[in-house]
Amino acid sequence: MQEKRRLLLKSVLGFTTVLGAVAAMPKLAMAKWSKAFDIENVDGALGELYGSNEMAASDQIKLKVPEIAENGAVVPVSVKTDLPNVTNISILADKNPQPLAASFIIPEGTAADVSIRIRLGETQVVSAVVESNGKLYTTEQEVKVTIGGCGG
Amino acid sequence: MANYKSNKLIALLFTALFITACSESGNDAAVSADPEAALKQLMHEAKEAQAHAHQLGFEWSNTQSILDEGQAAQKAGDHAKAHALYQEAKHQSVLAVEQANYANEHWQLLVPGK
Amino acid sequence: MKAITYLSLALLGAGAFAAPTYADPKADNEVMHEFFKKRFPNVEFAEFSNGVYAFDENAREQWLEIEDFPPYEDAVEHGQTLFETPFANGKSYADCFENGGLNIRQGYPKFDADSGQVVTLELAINECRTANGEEALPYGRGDIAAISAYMATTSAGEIINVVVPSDPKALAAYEAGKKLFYERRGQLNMACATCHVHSAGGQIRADILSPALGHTTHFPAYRFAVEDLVTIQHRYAGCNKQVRAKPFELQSEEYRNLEYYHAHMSNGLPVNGPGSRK
Amino acid sequence: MKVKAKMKKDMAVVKLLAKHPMETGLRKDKKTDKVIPAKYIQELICKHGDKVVFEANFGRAVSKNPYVSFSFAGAKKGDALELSWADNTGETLVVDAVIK
Repeated sequence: MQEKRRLLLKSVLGFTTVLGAVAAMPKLAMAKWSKAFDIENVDGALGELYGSNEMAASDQIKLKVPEIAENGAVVPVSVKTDLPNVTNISILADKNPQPLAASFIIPEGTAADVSIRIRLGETQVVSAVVESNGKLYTTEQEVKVTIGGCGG
Repeated sequence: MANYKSNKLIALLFTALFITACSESGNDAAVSADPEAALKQLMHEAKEAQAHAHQLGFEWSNTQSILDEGQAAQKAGDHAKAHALYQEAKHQSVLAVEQANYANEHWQLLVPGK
Repeated sequence: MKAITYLSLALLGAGAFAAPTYADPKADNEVMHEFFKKRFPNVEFAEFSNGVYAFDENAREQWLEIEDFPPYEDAVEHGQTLFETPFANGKSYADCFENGGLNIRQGYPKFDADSGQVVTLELAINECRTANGEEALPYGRGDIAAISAYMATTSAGEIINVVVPSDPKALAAYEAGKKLFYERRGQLNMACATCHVHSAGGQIRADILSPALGHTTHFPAYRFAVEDLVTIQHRYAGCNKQVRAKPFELQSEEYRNLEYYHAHMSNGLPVNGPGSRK
Repeated sequence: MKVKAKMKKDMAVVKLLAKHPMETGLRKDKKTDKVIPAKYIQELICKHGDKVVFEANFGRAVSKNPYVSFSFAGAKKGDALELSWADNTGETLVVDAVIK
């Protein structure tokens, strides 16, 4: 996690840096299905998708995932945010073979509030990345995936 | 709640192991005399025990695959392996029959009381 | 009192029975329900229909989210289509069942006095087919589970009332099912009751064990492990394999009797099938 | 694809379940031991009239029979929606739905 997130700027100080760094318009506006879904690490996928992987942690993103997945094949994930002018929401799972699970394009008038069900192969960190006013914000939570047993 | 059975269970397992140990030594002697015939006999015994367990509704789910493996080994000429597998299959079925007898007499022990 | 009545009936009824049966299904349920109420003091009785989701908050939340748009909706619709499509002879399932097959799930399995056998809903569906010149469907999953699931939805919320009549054969079937439920079998030497009575609410590897009370209310169930709707007997076979016991045939007398006992135990609980489960 | 769309205050809430295997291309067939080729939805689009109100791009980690929910403003009861998906093999599906 540590090294994958080396570009993740968590402080307010970092936040100002991000403003400058992501000034360039993200590629996404024109993108259809992105090659980012094939990339096998978080940084690379974000770079491919947004043209940048510099993000600020935000407590204004509500990422709803279970602490312990009842079933790794079907894990409900919801992302909701009050950040302004949201244009894109992505969901990543850092230890899946390809971390980028889904990416939603949010046009004006559509709520920054989406739900989906994803697969998690093992215990890992699920993160939501929100593009707001052209900048990237993120929040994350670990989801425990237990394998084995009999189905209860 | 669960302890009342463990002693009996252990006794059951030991009995079964003892039976197996005895029959094993018997078969070993036979192996040296006429390996083919002894193997055939052991397979026959294993299948009979399996049929008995099955008839009681207590066959174990992996017995058949152990027998199949044994037959494959026999076909490939690996008599030692075939012998071990037949022995294992027979052993399982002997335990399964014991289990059936035990269940028949003592199943009510698991019924919650008032 | 009742026990004595049953006993004398059993004795009267049969030279065929070597040993008299002592079953008193009603008393069994009183004991069983008390057992589970004591074990799960915070679970409302009707909530037992929801299995582990009655007491595992974390799992319940995810489950409710899934149930909000459940993965089995398609299958239930498919079941309805099958149910409503007439057979080649012009008749349909509705002709085989009381009340046109609707709102009857809560009474199954039933004891059929003529054959002296327990009739599960899936067996009745296939008997209806063969009586009308159609081929029987394979048991366990697929169309039979879809039809059964659709029929269950027409009984949603109805209170389960499986009847064991005072017929020695019915009592014998019930008793045989009960025995099967408590017999330890397989390489792991476990009975149904080992996990789902005495360890209910406990953990087996990564899973929380569901109480036997309420098991049958939500079947056929959509199992994520199978990614399909399955009947309760498909689950029995799965459980048997998990303790490394060779399963009985689906709809064998053994499993029908087991289902009879198992379903009767949930008398008083609401039907809520199909439900999604691990 | 099953779609449930209904008005909740001034937002149209859309929930959908697409019937799709979402094969990752990483799974082996247990019987043949051969890799099952990848087949998964890549794009899912919802249009309200001519306007695209939602677009989702999926990777292989989206569950079998994908479920998505979202909501948007500017619609009313009785409006038509057009939902479509396209998968990596070029297969597509378009369905219509009405907001309730």
